[in-house]
Parts: sequence; C-alpha cells; structure tokens
Amino acid sequence: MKKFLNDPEDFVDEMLDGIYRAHPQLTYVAEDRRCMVTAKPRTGKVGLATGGGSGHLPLFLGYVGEGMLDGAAVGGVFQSPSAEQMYEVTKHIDQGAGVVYIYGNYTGDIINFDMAAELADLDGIKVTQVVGNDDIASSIVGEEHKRRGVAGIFFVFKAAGAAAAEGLSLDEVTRIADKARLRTRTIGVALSSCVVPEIGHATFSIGPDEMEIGMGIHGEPGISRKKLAPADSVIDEMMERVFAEQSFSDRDEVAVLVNGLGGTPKEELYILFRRVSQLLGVRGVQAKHVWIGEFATAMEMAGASISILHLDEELDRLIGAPANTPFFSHYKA
Amino acid sequence: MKKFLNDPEDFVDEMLDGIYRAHPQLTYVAEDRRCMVTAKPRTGKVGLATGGGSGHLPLFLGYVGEGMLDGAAVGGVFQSPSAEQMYEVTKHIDQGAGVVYIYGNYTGDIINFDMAAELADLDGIKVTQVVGNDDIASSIVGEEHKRRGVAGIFFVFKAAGAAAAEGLSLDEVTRIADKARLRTRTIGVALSSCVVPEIGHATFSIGPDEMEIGMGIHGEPGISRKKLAPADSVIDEMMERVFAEQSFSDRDEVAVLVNGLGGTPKEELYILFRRVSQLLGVRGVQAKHVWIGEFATAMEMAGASISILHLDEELDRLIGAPANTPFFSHYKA
Amino acid sequence: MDVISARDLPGLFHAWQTVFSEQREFLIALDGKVGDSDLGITMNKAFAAASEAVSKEEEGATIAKILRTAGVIMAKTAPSTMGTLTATGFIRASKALERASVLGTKEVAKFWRAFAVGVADRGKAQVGDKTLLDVLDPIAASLEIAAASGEDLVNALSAATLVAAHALENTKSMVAQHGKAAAFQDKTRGLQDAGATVGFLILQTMRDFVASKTPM
Amino acid sequence: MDVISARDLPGLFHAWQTVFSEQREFLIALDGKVGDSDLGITMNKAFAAASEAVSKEEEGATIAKILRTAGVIMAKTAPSTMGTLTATGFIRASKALERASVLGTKEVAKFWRAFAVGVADRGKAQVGDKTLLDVLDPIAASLEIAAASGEDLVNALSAATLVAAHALENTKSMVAQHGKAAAFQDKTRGLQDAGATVGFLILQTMRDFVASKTPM
Ligand SMILES: Nc1ncnc2c1ncn2[C@@H]1O[C@H](COP(=O)(O)OP(=O)(O)O)[C@@H](O)[C@H]1O
Ligand SMILES: Nc1ncnc2c1ncn2[C@@H]1O[C@H](COP(=O)(O)OP(=O)(O)O)[C@@H](O)[C@H]1O
Ligand SMILES: [Mg+2]
Ligand SMILES: [Mg+2]
Ligand SMILES: [Mg+2]
Ligand SMILES: [Mg+2]
Repeated sequence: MKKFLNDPEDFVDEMLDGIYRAHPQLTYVAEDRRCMVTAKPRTGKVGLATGGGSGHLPLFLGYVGEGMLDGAAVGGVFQSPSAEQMYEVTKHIDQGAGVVYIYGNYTGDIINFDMAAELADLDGIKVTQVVGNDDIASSIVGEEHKRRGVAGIFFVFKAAGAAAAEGLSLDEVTRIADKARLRTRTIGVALSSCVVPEIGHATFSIGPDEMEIGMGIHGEPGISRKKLAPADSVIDEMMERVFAEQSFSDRDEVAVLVNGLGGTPKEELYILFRRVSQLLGVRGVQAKHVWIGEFATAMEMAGASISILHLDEELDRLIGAPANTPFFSHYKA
Repeated sequence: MKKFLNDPEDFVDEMLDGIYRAHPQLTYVAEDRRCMVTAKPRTGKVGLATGGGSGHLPLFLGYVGEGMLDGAAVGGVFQSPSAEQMYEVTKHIDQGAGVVYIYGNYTGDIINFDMAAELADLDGIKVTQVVGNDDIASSIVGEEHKRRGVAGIFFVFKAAGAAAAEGLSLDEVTRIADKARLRTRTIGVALSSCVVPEIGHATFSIGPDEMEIGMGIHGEPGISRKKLAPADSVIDEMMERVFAEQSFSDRDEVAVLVNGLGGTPKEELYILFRRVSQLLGVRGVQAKHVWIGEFATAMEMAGASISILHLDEELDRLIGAPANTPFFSHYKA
Repeated sequence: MDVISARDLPGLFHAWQTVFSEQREFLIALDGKVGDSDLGITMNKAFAAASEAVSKEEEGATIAKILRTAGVIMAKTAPSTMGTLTATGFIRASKALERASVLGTKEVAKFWRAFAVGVADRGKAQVGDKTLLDVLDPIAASLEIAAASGEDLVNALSAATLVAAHALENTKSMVAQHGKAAAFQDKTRGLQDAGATVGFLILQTMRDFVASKTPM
Repeated sequence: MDVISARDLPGLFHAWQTVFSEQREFLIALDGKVGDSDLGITMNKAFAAASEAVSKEEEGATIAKILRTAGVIMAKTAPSTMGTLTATGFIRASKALERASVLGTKEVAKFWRAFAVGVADRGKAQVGDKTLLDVLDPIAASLEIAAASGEDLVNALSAATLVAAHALENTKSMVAQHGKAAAFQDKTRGLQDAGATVGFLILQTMRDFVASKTPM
C-alpha cells in the first residue's frame, strides 16, 4: 500500500482536519467534523445537503460553497455517514425554506438519509430527496432505479445549487435537481484498482493490459472486461451506450464532464475529451459547458468517466452560473 | 503501460486538440498548436510567457488566462519546446510593453529560451527571464543556481501574473517575479514512477514500500530513498529542510502549495497539509493562502511536493488577486 | 439458563463482539467477492461499540433500554448498509420488548420478528432477494413455532440455528437484488449472502451463549 | 574520397540517420541511467528529419545551405538539450563554411571547431564538465593539427575518431555538472556521458562514410 497515511483509522478525520485548516469557508456542527456546513449560510435559501462515503474527493463535501451545496455528511471510506450526522447537517442548514438531499443511489446511503429525513420531519423541517443514478453501466434501461450514482451528480449539484442561489422554492429546486438527474448519463472505465486504507490491499485485481468498462467507483463490476484498446475506440464504445439512451437532435446542447478516477493524468483525460467532442460534432451536438479533471474519484484508481447532461434553456442558465467552493470554482463566462 | 492513448507519438498533439476544443479562451499562433496564447490579449500589458515539457498538467500551459500568463510554448513529454515556438509565442503576446519568460531551470529549456530571446531582441522586443529553481532537494545552499524548477513556479506565475494585470512595467513585473522566485522553496517526495508514452515503461523503479525524498518531476534522483514512513514523519523530515532555509519570525505569513504529482489522491494531500499546518502553527507562522491539489504533475507519479512562499505585503496582495484560467480559478476572498 | 435476563445481556454482547472480531477477515473476504469488502470492518466496529456501551449501562437498566443503547451506538458507529440494518433491528427489538423483564422463548421470538420487520421496513427488500432478510424471516418463524409449542429457550434457539443454517445455504441459489452485490448479478449465484451470514452468526452466538450457561 | 562535396552530403546525412536509428535503444538506456531516457528518441528524430530535409535540397545547394537546413530542422524537431546543441553545431558549421565548395581536412576541422564553439556558447559548459564538449574540443583540436600537417581526409578523420574514443572514455571519470545528469552527482562517475557518445557517433559515422568511399 503506497499511501501517505498515519493510522489508517484516522484517515478520514485527519483529512477533514486538513480541509478545515485549509478552507475557513467550511465549518462543522454537533462537534463532529463529519457534519460539514458552509460557514456563510444565506437566510431564506433552500438548503442543499449531500453525503456519502469518503475516498471520492472532491465528491461529496468538495461542493459545499457558494452557488453549490450548504452541507455534507461525511462517511468513512466508501461508507455512508450516519443518519444522525445527516440529521445534524439538516437542522443546521435549514433556513426555513426546507432542505434537498442529493446523494448517490447506494443502499447504505438511502437507508441513512431516509432515517435522517424522518428525524427532520419530526422537527417540522421539509426535506425532499433526489437520488443520483446516472451510471448507465450499472443496470439496463427500464431498471434505472437500480443504477448507481457516480460523477454525473456534479451536474445535479450544480443545477440545484444555482437554482437555490437564485432564491427558488423547495419544490422548484427539487424539480430542477430531478430534471438534471434525469437528463444525465455517465459511463466509466477503470484501468486499475484502489486501496481502502483500513483494508490495505487492492479492492479488486485487473490484468496489466486489461480495462473494465462500466466499473463502479467502489470497484463494482462493469459490463465488460477486455484488453485495453486505443483511447479513441474506448470512447467510441462508451459513447455508443450513451447515445443509445439520449436522443439528440442537430444543434442540441450538452454539458460534458470528463472525470478522472484518481490515477489517470489530465493529459489523458483531454485525449479522451477530444474523441467525445468529435463524436458529438458528428451529431451536430454542441458541448456548451465542458469540465475536465477530477470531480468524483475512487482514491487512486486509474480510469475515467464521461457524463453527458442534455441541456435545455433552464439547465443551460443554471449550469453556467457562477460557483465558488474550495474544490470547484466557476466564473460566469 | 496503463494509459488512454492512441499512437504514443500523437500524445501531445491530441492532448492539445482536446484542450483547444474544451477551452475556447485559448488559441494558438504560427499554425502550430504548440504555440499557445490567450484568445483575449490585453493591449499595453506586459506579456508573460512560459514553456516546458508536456506531462506536467496543469503546468505549464494550464496557467494561461486572466490574471496569470499570456502564452506557453508546449514541448513533447518532458522535453523543451523549440526556440522557434517560444519566439512565435513571444511575438504574438508582446503588446509593446515587453515579455517576461518564466520557466524551470532545465538545460534544454534554458538553451531554447535563450535562443528565442535573441530572436525577439532582433525584432526589438524586450525580453526578461526568470528561471524557477525552487527545488531545494536538487542542490545545496550556495549552489541554488543548479536547483531544478518544480511546483513553486506556480507562485511566480501567480505573483507576476497579478502584477502584469495591474499594469506594472516590464521591470516591475520582472522584479516581482524574481522576488517570488527567491522567496519560494519546494521539496517533494515520490512513491512511484511515471511512464513516458513514447518510452512505454516506468522511468525508474522504486520498491513497493519505498519513498524517495527530493525526487524530481522527471524522476531525477532525490536526497534519500528509504522505507515509506507515516505521513506526519515524512512531512516532518521534508519541512525541516524547508525551515532550515527560510527563517520565519512569529506572525510571518506564507502561501502554501501542497501539490500532488499525479497518482496520489487528494485525501492524502490534505493529510499532508494538516501536518504542514501544525508545524507552521508551532512557529507562529500563518498560512495566509493555501492551495491543495495538482498544480505540477509528473504524469501518474504517486507523490507530493510542498512549496512555501514567504510573503511580504506586496506578494500577499498579488498572490490573493483573482485569476481565471482553464485549469486554475481563484476568486478574491 | 431458561431465560436471558437484563443482567446477562452484557455477556451476550461481549460474545457477539468476540465472534465479529474473530470473523472480521472472513467477512471482509466474503463481502469482497461481490461487494466492497467493508462488512468485516463495520460489523466488528458495530459490536465492539455496542458491547462497550452496554457494559456501561446503569445497574437495573431494562432489556429494552440495553437493546436501544446497542442499536443507537451501532447506527452511529457503523452506518453501512448492514450496520444500519442491524442497528434498526436492535432498536425495533427494543420497542417490541418494552415491557419484557426477561427473554424466554416467547420474547426471543418477538425479538427476531421485530428485528426482521425492522430490516424489511428500512431496506425495502423482499424475501428471496438474497439479503439478511432471507435468514431473519425463517429464524423468526421458527422461533414463533417453538414459542407456540412451549419449547424451552436453548432448544428453540438450537432449532432456529439449524433453520438459519439451511436458510443461509439457500441464499446461494439466489441472485442479489440489492446493495453493491446487485451489480454482480448472476455472479452472485453460488455464493452465500454476506449479510445473511451476519444474521446467522448473530443467532448462532445467541444460541451458544445460552447453551453454554445451560446445564446439559 | 579526398573531399566531401555538397552532392555527397545527403548520403552522409543518410548514414547519420541510419546510425541514430540503430543506436536508439542504446542511447535511451544510456540517458536513462542518469537522465530522462529521451536521448535516443530525440537524436533519432533529429537526424531522420535532417536527412529527409537535406534529401529535398535543390540541385546545386551549397554546403553551407545544406548544413543550415539540417540545423534548422533539427532545432524544430528535437528541441531537447542535445537536439538544440546539435542543431546549433550544424548552424555554426554552416556559417563557418559559408564559402566552402568542398570539405577537405581543413574544412572539416573548421566544421568541428565551429560546432564545438557553438555548443560551448549555447550550453555554457566548460571542458571537463562531462558533456558533449569533452569530445568536441579534442576532435576539433586533432583535426586542426591534421590540417596543419596536410593529412588527407580519411586519415585525419580516423585519427580524430581515435582521439574521440579516448575522450569519450575519459568522460567516465568526470562528474556531471549540467543537465539532468548533474542531479546524480557522484553516481555519474564511471558512466560515459550520453551527449559525448552522440558526439563520438557523429564523427565516427563521418569517418566511416568517407572511408567507405575511399579506395584502400
Ligand atoms: N435493501 C436491503 N435490505 C436488506 N438487506 C440488504 C439490503 N441491501 C443489502 N443488504 C444486505 O447487506 C449486505 C451487505 O452489507 P454491507 O457490506 O454493509 O453493504 P454496503 O457495503 O453496500 O454498505 C448484503 O449482503 C445484504 O445481505
Ligand atoms: N550545458 C550543457 N552544455 C553542453 N552539453 C550539455 C549541457 N547540458 C547537458 N549537456 C549534454 O546533454 C546530454 C543530455 O542530453 P539530453 O538527453 O538531450 O538532455 P535533456 O533530456 O536534459 O534535455 C548530456 O549527456 C550532456 O552531454
Ligand atoms: Mg460499504
Ligand atoms: Mg529530456
Ligand atoms: Mg459492503
Ligand atoms: Mg535526456
């Protein structure tokens, strides 16, 4: 295990200590570092909370900040935070306008967010939930509710965050988050495993010349494992699956996220984007907003995912709106 | 070799194609993608150019943008761009106020930038040069001119970029760049090698439980290779060398850059920063500006570097100034 | 031991703690096959925390109070799927045994039924979906029958353990519908469900605990 | 072959191209020991591009013109340390041979002296710093002596090649002061300098080219 670590048990809490030391715009409640909230709450605004396992930085907590989220409950590596932690975050970020939970479709998280929502309900806090399920490799069409949430949740954060910043109501913000969710598709490919500090060895093994298309960000199996192909053909295969689910007309606009899983250099992500851009071009589809980098990782896993959000006018406005968090800044063009 | 690649020979040019497709605020001159310039030049401003080998994204070209640089000559992986490419960039970004070259202390780059400066001189373009040499592991005190330039050059870009954006003169911008250079120290540690696409195998080998303190971003040897120690003691050893060269008084302020070399997850960088912050705290030194992430990489190398810039009032202002490039955005606090 | 009293519970939790510490690597490996390898870690943490919390309960704490304490600390300490479901199970059992002063066969049947219903409510899985529920439901049914026929505690638990072992074996032929394992689809066939294994171990340990204190 | 004429140059460049294509892996390995492994790649590219460019020169191009073409394309194609220094060498040689119509011993001496001076100007290294210069300087000196004593071309080049081999061997005892190798300090002792090896190969190939066309 080649990691900068002290005691593996302290991994998450030391990471959080580092984050609070580096970013004074973040703070925590309930005397629990894992209950992260923005230090600059805005009265009357709909609150946006997320949560999930650690090991995916900048997911989840990295998007707490202006124009994005208000709080995040932070779990152990690849583990859900507790219902109580989510509830503490909820209580704190509710500014009277209600709270939207946006998180990924994993049983552990769902169970805990459900429990937290019940607790919040007892306090009279209105909570809605939008559960990201963008990973098209994780289940077939018609069984979308079984799909995992991966990097595409970034678009849901971005759209909902901008909507809340505009002062929209709980129902409106929820509607927009849900629309962004429904119009987003992601597919990933992994080249190597990751190591969970407390476990200390590779989560799965993969041959030195193999890739796995559709692998999940915790090492969940994908659609097909095969020999690593040239970058362009990898993208061709991945995008074919995306295009099979999103029907584009000429001049449609999309937002594109080329996300590195952790161990893949940015140079390669741009080589992948080049091909995505070519394929969109062939269909007359314009990549209106493009982000390339690490947005949802699996520790040091080598690999990448492509997320495509099919824009409409409303989403275009919200996705393009400014945002400023410790891990993500966007100037309005 | 576990890479998303087509023909390894096309690595740099396909990467650049991806970059231009993603970021319309960048363009190129001389019909050569490797001569990158900002698409939004500002009349009368001192031009800032950089250049160097590819494989270090976001270094070098990633800092071309508002409040930072105006152009970058892009070399092959770990190779200098040509004098001619630098000269083309220079001609284009000169707005009558002269051009500052800011690049790292590597023979190949120096030789080529010198040639480019001679060519520019024939055209009557005033050129000054500031050569980053922040890597304290690469030579002893007294032989600083032999030190390599690594991640700390980010601070030189940032300070000089802000100074040029303020409209300062060539001499002033050069003075500031040089001051930032002289007040910056970096030390790195590597845990694994990287792979140059055209070579196809690891640049160097390192045992599964070893680290090398002071290794360069092309795999140049460091000060000591030993068993990987707990994160805190790695930082203690590294920072001891930094503190030996920078004398701080209580209440001094610094900017800190915790830079991932490519393969190290952000989580671990924050664990490292935590310790840096503790050590600064003990000395009463305040980390006024903090950046943690990937700023100067060596492809997929696992490892990190710490850069410390000893601020004064002027540098504090310039380092904190806003910037917006495709790879780096900073909102003014 | 005819019944488990409130005063016996710390011992039982200690037995659970021991078992889940011993089974840590086994459960990591089992969850690793079609999951994310954390089950051994979280179950170990959950029962270690519960055992410690329970051992600190005041003299005279009721059975309900002790089970609740265990459930609440588990939910905090191990909020993974199984951690939260197990916590829910203990909390629901606590509610079902609000007025119980001892756990005889009838109360133990109530314990497991409440546990099973709690897991079903929270996880929304169906019997046959290859989860924990696939042992919880037969365990509860077996104990309910034993209670109705007046079986003593150790015999009732022994019979339920046999049923649970059988039910666990049955999970091998199922295909996972929930959690991380669901992604593995057909590859889950032939493997026993990790969560169901935990359910089995909780029961077996309870039986062994009672048996060890019962003169043959 | 008493002299190299402009018309012979494409053949010479072709010979260089062949040698640096054959020596690609060797030079990668050599540079890899105390450098960044790119030398084989860049030298191969540099001479392949030069050879191609030179082969397309117009009939009647002067020696100076051809050398200049080679240098300019090398600087573009292979802007690494050695690529740029080699390019500088050819461009300076071109300038020194502005009026030369053939390359006899005297002109070849001028070629190598200009090459050496160009490399020294550009790289700012001293003799003894374990660089290319440590073969260039002895080569130039040896050829100057041969020119002064009226030696014929093949003999002059043969003698210079022996001198260069010796000079290359001498670089083993030096400690690198420049480039990426400088970081390796004492570890560079015992290894022959990679750039000096290139210098030696350029000369040896020139000698072999002339020798192969000279009746014994
Ligand atoms: N919806 C559900 N209802 C009941 N049990 C479930 C459900 N989903 C998963 N499980 C059980 O949880 C076990 C996995 O637990 P755990 O490793 O904690 O999950 P995770 O790592 O995904 O949080 C499975 O073997 C299964 O028995
Ligand atoms: N300043 C210098 N002057 C002359 N030759 C140099 C200088 N620095 C390095 N060299 C030569 O360059 C060789 C390495 O070339 P190359 O691999 O192209 O360098 P890099 O990869 O660092 O650009 C060395 O072996 C040495 O002979
Ligand atoms: Mg888990
Ligand atoms: Mg090189
Ligand atoms: Mg699990
Ligand atoms: Mg080299």
